[in-house]
Amino acid sequence: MDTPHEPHFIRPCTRIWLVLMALTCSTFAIGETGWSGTAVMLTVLGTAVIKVEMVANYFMGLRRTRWLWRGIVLGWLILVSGLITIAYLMTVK
Amino acid sequence: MSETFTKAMARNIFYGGAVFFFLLFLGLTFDTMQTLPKRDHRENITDSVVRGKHIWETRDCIGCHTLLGEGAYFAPELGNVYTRRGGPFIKAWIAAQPTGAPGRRQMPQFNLTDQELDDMVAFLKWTSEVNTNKWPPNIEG
Amino acid sequence: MQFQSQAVAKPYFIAAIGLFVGQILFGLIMGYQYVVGDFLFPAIPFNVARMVHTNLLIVWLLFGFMGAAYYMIPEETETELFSPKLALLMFWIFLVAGALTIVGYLMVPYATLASMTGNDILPTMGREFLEQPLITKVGIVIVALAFLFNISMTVLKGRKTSISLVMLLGLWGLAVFFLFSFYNPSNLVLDKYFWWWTVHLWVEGVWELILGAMLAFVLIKVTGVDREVIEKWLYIIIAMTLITGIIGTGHHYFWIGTPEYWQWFGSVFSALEPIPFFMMTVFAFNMVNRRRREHPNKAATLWALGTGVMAFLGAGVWGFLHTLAPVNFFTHGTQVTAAHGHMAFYGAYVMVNLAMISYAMPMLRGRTANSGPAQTMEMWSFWLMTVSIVFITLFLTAAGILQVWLQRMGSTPLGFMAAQDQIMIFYWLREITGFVFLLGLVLYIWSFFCKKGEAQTAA
Amino acid sequence: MINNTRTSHEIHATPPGDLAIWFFIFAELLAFGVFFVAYAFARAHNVELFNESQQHLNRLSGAINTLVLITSSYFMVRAVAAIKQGYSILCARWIASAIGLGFVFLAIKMAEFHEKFSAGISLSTNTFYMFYLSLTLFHFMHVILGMVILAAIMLKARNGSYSPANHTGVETGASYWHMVDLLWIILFPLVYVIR
Repeated sequence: MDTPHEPHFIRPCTRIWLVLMALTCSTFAIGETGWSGTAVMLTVLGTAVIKVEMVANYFMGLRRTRWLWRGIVLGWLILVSGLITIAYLMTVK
Repeated sequence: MSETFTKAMARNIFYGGAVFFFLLFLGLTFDTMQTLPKRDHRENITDSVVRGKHIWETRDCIGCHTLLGEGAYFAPELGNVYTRRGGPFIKAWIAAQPTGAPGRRQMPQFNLTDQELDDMVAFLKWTSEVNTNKWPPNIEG
Repeated sequence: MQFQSQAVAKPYFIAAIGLFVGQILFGLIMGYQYVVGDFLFPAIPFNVARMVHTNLLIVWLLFGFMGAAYYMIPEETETELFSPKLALLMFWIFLVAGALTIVGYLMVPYATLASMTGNDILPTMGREFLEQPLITKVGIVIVALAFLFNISMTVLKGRKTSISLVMLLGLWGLAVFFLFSFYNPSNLVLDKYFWWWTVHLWVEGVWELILGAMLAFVLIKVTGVDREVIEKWLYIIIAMTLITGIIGTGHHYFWIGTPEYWQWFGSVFSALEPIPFFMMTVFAFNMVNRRRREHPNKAATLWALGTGVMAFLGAGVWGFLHTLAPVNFFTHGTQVTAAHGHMAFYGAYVMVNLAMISYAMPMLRGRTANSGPAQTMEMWSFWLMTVSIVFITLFLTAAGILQVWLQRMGSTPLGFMAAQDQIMIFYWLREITGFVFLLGLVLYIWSFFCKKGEAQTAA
Repeated sequence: MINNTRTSHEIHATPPGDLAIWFFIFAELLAFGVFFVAYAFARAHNVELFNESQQHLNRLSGAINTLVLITSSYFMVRAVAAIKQGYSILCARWIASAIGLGFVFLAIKMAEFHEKFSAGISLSTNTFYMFYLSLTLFHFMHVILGMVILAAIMLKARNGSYSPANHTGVETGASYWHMVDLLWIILFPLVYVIR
C-alpha cells in the first residue's frame, strides 16, 4: 500500500485502520444509548458511508486508479445509502 | 489491461461462484423443506387426494389450465376453483363437457367415474388450502 | 469441415429444422384455437396441440445442441469424434423415439398413452413440459448418456479448450437436472418445487452454458478474434449467469406454497439476471467490431449478433418486467408469462441454434459460405422471424396487461373467459403475425436450396 | 507484467488485482446493495416490528465483529505491502493473521446464530428475522469463501510464488476480502443500530 522509503511515524494505512476502529466504536456507542430519530440515523449511516469510502480508497487502493473504478463504488454507495435514507425518511411523519 | 485480466481467474470465479451459489441454494432448499409441512398441510393428503393428482396428470389438465399459476393460459386457474365453485359444481362441470357451443373453447369429455370425480375434487380442495402467500389476487384466479 | 466425423452433425441439424417446422405449425393451430375455440376439436384438443408444440421445441433444441456439439467438439479438440457410428445410431433412436411420442400424443387419448407406457409403475407424466411417457424419458436419458460418453471421450483424447469444457459442463448439467423429472411426489408443492430444478435450472442455468459456448465458438470462427479474449469473457458471462440464475430460481417460488422469503431472494437475484445477457450483447458486438477478418458468411454473423440482442430483450428485459414479487403477484400465470416465454426461447435458444446451423451447414456441404443470393434470402428470413416474434411478444404483453386489469384488479373483476373475450383482438393479431413467422421459416429453409450465385469455397 | 508494481503516485488503469475479480466484486456489491435497500423499504412498511425485533440482537458481538473484520482487512493491506517489498514469508504471516481473525468472526457469528436458532427463530419467524438471517448468513458464507481464497494465496505466498514484480494474486485476494469487510461495515449499522 505504501512505499517503504517515506519516513512515516505510523504508516498511512495504520492511521486509516485506527480511524475505522474509532468510528466503529462511536457507532456502537450510539447504538447503546438507544437514541433514535433522523439526526441519529443520518449520523450512523454517514459514518458507514465514510468508512466504506476509506476502505474502498485506501484499503482496496481505488484512490490510485482511474475515476471510473472509484466512481462505480462511489455511485453504488450513494445510490444504496440514498435509497436507505429515503426509506427511513418515509417513516418519519 | 489484458495482463491483469486473466482467463485462469475468470475460470476460478466461474467455478467458485457456481459452487458457492449452488450451496446457498441447497441451504435455502433445506430450510424450505423444514418449513413446508406447516404450509402445505401434508397431513391432509389422503389417498383420495393422491388419486386425484394422478387423474389430474393423466388427463393433462395442465395443458389448458393453470394450477397455482403454472401451466397453460387457455382455461381458468384451478388452484382456487374449489373455493370459487365448490365441489358439486366441479363434478357437474367435468361431467357435462364438452359444451359444444360453436366457436367457444372446448374441454374434452374424460368419462370419469363418480369415484374419480370425487378424487379430483379432493385434490383441488387440498390444493386450495395450500398457503400460497395470498395468491391469486382475487377469487377469479 | 476440418474433420470427417463432423459430418454426423448434418442429420442432427436437418432433423432440428424439420421439427422446428412442426413446432410452428402446431403453434399456429393453438393460436387459432385461441380465437376459434372449437377449431379441430375433438381431434386435436388444445392441450394436445400445446404438448406437441412445447415438446417439439425442446426436442429440436436438443437436436440442435447435439448437432452443435458434434460439429464443435472435433474442431475444438482437434481430433476425430470418439465414435461417429454411435452418434448416428443415437440420432436414429432419438428421432424415432421422438416421432413415436408425438404420434402417441396425437393418436391415443393421453390417459390411454399413460397406461400403455408404464406410467402406473412410476408416474411422471402430465406435468408441464415433462409430458413425455416414462419410456420416452428413459430413452432420453439413454441417448443423453451415450451422447455424453461420446463427447466426453472425444474431449479426453483431444485438446481441452475452455469452450469445449463449458459445452461439456452444460451438457452434463442438462442430463443431471433432467433426472428430477423422474421425481413426482404426491405432494403438489414438493412436485412443483423440484419440477423447477429441471425446468429453471435448464433454461436459466446449464442451457446458458451451452448457449455461451456455441456463441463463443461461432464468434471465434467468424471474427478471428483471439481465443484467449473470447474465452475469458465467456467465463465471466457464464459466471454471472449462474451467480444470478441459481438463486433466481426463487422467482418461481413466490406463490406455490413455498415460504415467503423466496419473494425476496427470487426478486433480488432474478432482477440481476439481465446483467449476463447484457454482457453477452456487448460481448458479441465488441468481438464483431474487433474482427480480424471478413468471414464470407455474413448470415451467421447476423444470427450471432441477433442472439445477443434478442436474448437480452426476451430473457433479460421481458423477464425483468414481471419478475419482482409485487408485480408477479398480478401477472403470474397470465399472457405476460407467455409473452416472455416466446421471446426468451426464440432470442436465446432458437437463434443460437440457427446461428450455429447457419455457420456449420455450408461447411458440412463443402463450402465456406453460401452464395450471395442465398445469404440475402437467409437474412430476409432472419428479419421476418425476428420482427414477427417481437410483435407476437408485444401483442401477448398487451393481452396480458389487459387480462390482469380486467380479471385481477378493481372491485368487480371479470371471470376468466369473460376477460378472454375482451382481449380477442390481440389473439387475432398474434395469430396473423404467426403466419409471418412461418413465412420467415419457409424462406430460411428455401435459402438452403437456393441455386443462384456462386457458393464460396475458399477455405 | 511489467507495470505491476504500484508506486504511490501513479494512477493505474485498473484496480488492484485481477480485473476478473472486480466483475465478481461489483456483482456482489449489486446483490448486497439490492438486499440492503429491500431491507430499508421492508422496514418502512413495518417499523414497529423491526425496531422491536432489533432490540433482541446482540449489538456487542456485531460491533466486535466489525472491529475484527476491519483489523483483518488491515492485515491484508500489510500483506500486500510486504509482498511488494519481496517479503514472501512475512506476507504469508499477515495473510495467516487475517484468516485467523476470519475464524474469530465466524466463531462470534456462530455463537450469535446458536443463540437465535435455539430460541426457535428461523427465516420464517418474521420479516425482520428473515432479513437479519438472510443478510448475515449470506455474508457469513462470503467470509468463508474469502477465507478459502486467502488460504490458497497464503500457501502460494509461502511457496514463494509471488514477488514484487508479480503479486497480482495477493492483491486479488485482498480486494475480495476488503469487499467482505466493506459490506459488513454497512450491514452492521443498518441491521443492528439504525432504528
